[in-house]
Amino acid sequence: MAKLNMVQAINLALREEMARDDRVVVMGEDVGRDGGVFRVTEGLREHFGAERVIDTPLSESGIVGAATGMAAYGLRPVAEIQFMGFIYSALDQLSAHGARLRTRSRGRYTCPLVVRTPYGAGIKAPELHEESSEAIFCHIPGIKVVAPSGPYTAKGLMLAALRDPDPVLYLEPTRLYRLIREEVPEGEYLTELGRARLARTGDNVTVIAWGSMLERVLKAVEPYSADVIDLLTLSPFDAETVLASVRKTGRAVIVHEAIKTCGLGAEIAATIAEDAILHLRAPVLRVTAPDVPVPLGKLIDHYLPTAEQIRAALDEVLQY
Amino acid sequence: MAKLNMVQAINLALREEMARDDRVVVMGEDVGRDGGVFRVTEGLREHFGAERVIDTPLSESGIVGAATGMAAYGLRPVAEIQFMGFIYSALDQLSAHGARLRTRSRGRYTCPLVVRTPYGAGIKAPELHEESSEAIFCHIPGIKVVAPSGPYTAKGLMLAALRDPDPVLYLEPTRLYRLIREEVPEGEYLTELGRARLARTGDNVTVIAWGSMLERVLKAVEPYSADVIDLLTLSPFDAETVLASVRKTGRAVIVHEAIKTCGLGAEIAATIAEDAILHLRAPVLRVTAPDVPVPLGKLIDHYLPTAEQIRAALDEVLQY
Amino acid sequence: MPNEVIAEFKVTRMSILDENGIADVALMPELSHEEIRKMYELMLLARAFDQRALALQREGRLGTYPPIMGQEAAQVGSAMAIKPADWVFPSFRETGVHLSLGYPIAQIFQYWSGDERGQLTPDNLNIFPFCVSVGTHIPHAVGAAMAARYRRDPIAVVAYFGDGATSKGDFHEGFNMAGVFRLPVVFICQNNQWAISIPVKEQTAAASLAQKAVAYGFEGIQVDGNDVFAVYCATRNALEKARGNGGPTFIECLTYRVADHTTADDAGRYRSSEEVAAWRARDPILRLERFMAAQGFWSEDYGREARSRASASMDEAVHEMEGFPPPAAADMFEHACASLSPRQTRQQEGL
Amino acid sequence: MPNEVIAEFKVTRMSILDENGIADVALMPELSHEEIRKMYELMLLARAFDQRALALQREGRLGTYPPIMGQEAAQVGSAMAIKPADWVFPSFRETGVHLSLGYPIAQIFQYWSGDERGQLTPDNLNIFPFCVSVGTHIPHAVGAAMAARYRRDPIAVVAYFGDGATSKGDFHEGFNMAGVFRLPVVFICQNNQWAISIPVKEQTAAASLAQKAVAYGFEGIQVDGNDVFAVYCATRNALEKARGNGGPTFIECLTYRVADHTTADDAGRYRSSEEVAAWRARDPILRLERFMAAQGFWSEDYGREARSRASASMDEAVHEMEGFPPPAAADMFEHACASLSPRQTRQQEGL
Ligand SMILES: Cc1ncc(C[n+]2csc(CCOP(=O)(O)OP(=O)(O)O)c2C)c(N)n1
Ligand SMILES: Cc1ncc(C[n+]2csc(CCOP(=O)(O)OP(=O)(O)O)c2C)c(N)n1
Ligand SMILES: [Mg+2]
Ligand SMILES: [Mg+2]
Repeated sequence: MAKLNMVQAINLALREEMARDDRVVVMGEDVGRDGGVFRVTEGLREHFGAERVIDTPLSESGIVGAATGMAAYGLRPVAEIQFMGFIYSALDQLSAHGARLRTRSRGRYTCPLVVRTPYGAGIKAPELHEESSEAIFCHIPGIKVVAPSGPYTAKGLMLAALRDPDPVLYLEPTRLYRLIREEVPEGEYLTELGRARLARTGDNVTVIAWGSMLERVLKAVEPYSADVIDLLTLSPFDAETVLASVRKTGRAVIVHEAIKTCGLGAEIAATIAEDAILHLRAPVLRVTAPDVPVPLGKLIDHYLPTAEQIRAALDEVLQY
Repeated sequence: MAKLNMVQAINLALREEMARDDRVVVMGEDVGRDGGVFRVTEGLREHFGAERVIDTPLSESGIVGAATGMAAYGLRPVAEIQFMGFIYSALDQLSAHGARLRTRSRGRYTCPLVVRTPYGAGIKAPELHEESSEAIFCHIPGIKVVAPSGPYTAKGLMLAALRDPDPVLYLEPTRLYRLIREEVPEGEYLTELGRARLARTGDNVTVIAWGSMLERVLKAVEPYSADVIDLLTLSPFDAETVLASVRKTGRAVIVHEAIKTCGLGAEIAATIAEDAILHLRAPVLRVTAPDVPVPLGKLIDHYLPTAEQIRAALDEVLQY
Repeated sequence: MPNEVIAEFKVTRMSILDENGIADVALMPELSHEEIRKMYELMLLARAFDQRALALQREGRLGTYPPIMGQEAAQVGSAMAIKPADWVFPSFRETGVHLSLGYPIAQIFQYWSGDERGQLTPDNLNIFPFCVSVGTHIPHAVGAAMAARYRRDPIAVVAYFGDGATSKGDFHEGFNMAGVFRLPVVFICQNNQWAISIPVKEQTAAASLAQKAVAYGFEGIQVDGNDVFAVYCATRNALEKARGNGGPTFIECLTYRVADHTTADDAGRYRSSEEVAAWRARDPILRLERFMAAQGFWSEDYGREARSRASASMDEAVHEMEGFPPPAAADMFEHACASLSPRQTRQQEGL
Repeated sequence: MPNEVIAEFKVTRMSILDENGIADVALMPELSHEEIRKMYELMLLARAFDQRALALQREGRLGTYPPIMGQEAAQVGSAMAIKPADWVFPSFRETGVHLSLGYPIAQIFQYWSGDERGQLTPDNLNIFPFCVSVGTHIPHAVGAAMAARYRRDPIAVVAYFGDGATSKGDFHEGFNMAGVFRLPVVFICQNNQWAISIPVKEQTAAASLAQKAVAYGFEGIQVDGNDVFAVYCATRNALEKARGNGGPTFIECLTYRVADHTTADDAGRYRSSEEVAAWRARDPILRLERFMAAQGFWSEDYGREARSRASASMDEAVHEMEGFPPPAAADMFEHACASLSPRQTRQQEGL
């Protein structure tokens, strides 16, 4: 079994699924000849041809809109938005159309579409290249949102997303693209959508994270006895696993790299406050980016939650 | 002092401010000759001329983008998006530009822009005419979001929004447009942004609502001894007022007409779980729309939170 | 090296049937009397639907409705050229297209009564849901055309929209992709002169909408949209071109929205009654009647009969529509997604 | 009534200085030797910036940087026609424009080093922040032009962008509004043939980008973008027209991105070295040198001297840039909004 990084793992998932299912086509800016600016689609055009690996004009809304039409027609498009900071102009297509096509057509048309996009901070790239606005998409019924935390889950989630009958937003943490190598088996394995993963178990506190924050959390919590939940699917998120852990530990800390206000951490904390309050011994803390626009490279390390901030939150809840 | 409905109150605010400040211009689809599809801008074109009350092409992104340029140049544009369901294609302009212009230009350029949009359900209009996606905008640092709950606050909030140096999204609950009449004074009064209003006081439970839900909440809570908080500014929301009340009552119920997951209710509940947990005697409940796309007219009454659902939540938290 | 001309473009207008009902025989498409009668009767059916819908709305039996009056030729003429296997992406003002393609009348009423179930397109048709969000369905048509090409399906795709839609970013992004990939898609714009209160002159500075195709490297043509034959011809030609790998075409149908924008609108606020009257005189149905009468296959009797058949269809459809049981609350969840999350399941159970 | 031609359009290309440095005297703008020298030196300055930026990036002293090499004529030629009171909306690849307008060199380096403070435009200039999100600044330019018109300010607005930007919805919505309101705005597209790996032929099926203006009812013109005189003339004419209430103009500058898209790109993956070599031979600086030499006001010595002055400016600017103290963490909050919320204040204090 090969040790792959996340770029390779996603590439492998796409490659295998394209070989298996000729409905799968890849499209977006620079996904073809260039193999994607992060090389996630490298080699696919050579292998599957320009008809299945489609370089498109610079049109984020058009890409998602056309992919929606393709999906409705019966294909399974994988549309890339080059960076999450450019997805906002496609929000209308995702929210008013992709997410609702099944409802609006009473099930006659569906939208089995995967929208891939690199997201998150820490690569010191220009403005809008380090966004983490997953909460916006988690507020749209009809779309699933997933974020792998390593190569293994990246492949499994991609395969699951590609098989899902509804639109899935697949977020690729750029900071992890080449940071972690893991054993990634060839062939089919699906990381079930809607299920979180217990990345580490402990007794005193539950830490919930996803995407690139998981790696940071795992380092930060080493001296603690903590359940660490790797959310994997951000919407619909696995409330059951979160609640079971919190009922056990009595304490919860949520870590995300998005800004605090109305981030996904709010939903998780609110769910705990609604369904596990009697088990709580401490405030539910969120360790997040501050409520400011993502800064450029020189300040990005101050923006992202740090291991110290995570530990400070753990220490605080453990006081109770 | 005249009794006005909300349409008239907003119209009055615009009229007064346009007379006072020639930087204020109104723009959007059908805002001029037609006076807006809800007549909110009625008579303004006749009074202030076509140069200040600008009928635009059908271009939501272009409207907000152009308004951003106007604001940067020194005007104070009020841009209308005809219904909130059509604002998604302007999200990129709001989020990547309007909200960040101050940051990106290091304060050299600012964006004193008001984006008005009718929002919310209950008028049995076609698809996308009854959206309530305020949480998306509350997750964007650099934008303020407000929602009046009646004619009086509608005028005060509009004046405050028009004076604010940063972008403000001003949400107009369509269901209330002509439902409530209140005394609305002529002349200047500002409803301070960032401050909630105690619409009713009580001892046992805190109910938080805004926009069109406030009216419903006030009816529902009549038999209870409840603090009812009218949020007014949704972002940044008045956590201090919410927390003070919850510390007093020990119970909180949040009511909104948006879907539950990642709605603004989540942020409020999370804030309570973070900062007032030791005072809580009961789970923090949310009474919201279900996690499905807004249905058409025949089902809308089942979608919107009802007085019965609100009472059921109150009864539940009061058991503790 | 003075300024060198690197490209030249012409925009043309096609018309066949003039306002007096006289057709240019050289351009006249080969249509049997029966086919022309079918066009005529579909136009009457569309008009009857409109009238009935307005009446029902006034009585509170229907929600907001966008009438098509004046646009029957543009809708019926184009739809008659569409084959059953083709895919159609309508906006919200294409009742005439739906009726021509055989969409169940009762379901159209049902949709405008606020019941999503009206959107369930019968299996034998490939019509996308009504699209209220102006212009945003254009990329879907483009994507379907890409998929059809990929599948080697010998079909074409048609997208309908209004003059207002031409200002939307999605119009541009969709058109541009259609050009780049030379897709089998036909874009039909009903330029009915108004987007609610915005006249087309304030929608764009372009002298015609057809010329917008120049920007995308494919053909644009203007047709007299009240001339059912010209619309039919232009659409048929464009569809044949599309099926034959000739790429996209943009057809601008010059027509007029004779009624209010919707039942919630009052067009008197923004346009003159003279303008409306002038266009009423160019009524597409009247024009076709004159043609048929001159050709000897229209009579007062036939007209009356055809109208009353249309009206009877409406009686029947309204009856059917009003017999539909109201949707259950749980129906909101029915098609929200393929399988509900635990939270959604609880929400559905809690209704 | 055969198909009637309702409109005709021509797209022209302007060029003055050919590849051998020979100018068409009839078209040659009135420019003094001093002014031409200034153009030349600014082009050298831009090239020097590029080279320095690439070197710094390789050494890890600068972040991702988008070189402009090959586009100096398009940038300097157009910027020389801009007046200080005009407003300029750049994309991210207009170093030559910034330099020509007198933007502090150290700040441009600072910006690309990942320090937002590089964006603070000096008070005497009206340059909007670099816009990385392709094409989305076009509506801002349109809005500024609306505001300038409203204020009766006798200025014009210029927006710069690339060929890729022409596919964005915001390009369309902005252009259309500019046409409708006949605004004092000049749109300058540097068609450098590539949008990262997408060649312009795959960006649009239109034979020229200039013809896209037909869709908006205003003039579009193509110029040889490596011909500094043609670019200057076209821009000056368009700006004068704009200031004189003649409405918008779209200028397509045909040029080439000789280097990689950015320092993070490898253009060798998607284009041939022959293509690049052919365009290198059309170098805009070389062309101007030839002209100046033939006219007798360029010499090897002067060229060397000018280059070394440009290089010295870079030394100085880099030194200045590297002397800037790093931003403090709290700086993130500095311009987030006019006044911080209580939560933001706590967050800032907690840093
Ligand atoms: C994206 C969007 N913006 C605004 C609206 C509100 N609205 C509904 S129809 C309409 C005008 C549409 O004009 P046009 O495209 O010419 O179609 P017509 O109504 O004339 O058939 C507007 C502004 C909408 N439905 N969608
Ligand atoms: C809206 C948006 N989509 C995608 C990108 C990623 N991206 C950066 S530059 C670029 C190509 C731009 O091409 P062009 O407009 O021709 O400008 P050039 O780079 O050639 O100067 C792309 C796709 C972006 N910055 N913004
Ligand atoms: Mg119209
Ligand atoms: Mg380019």
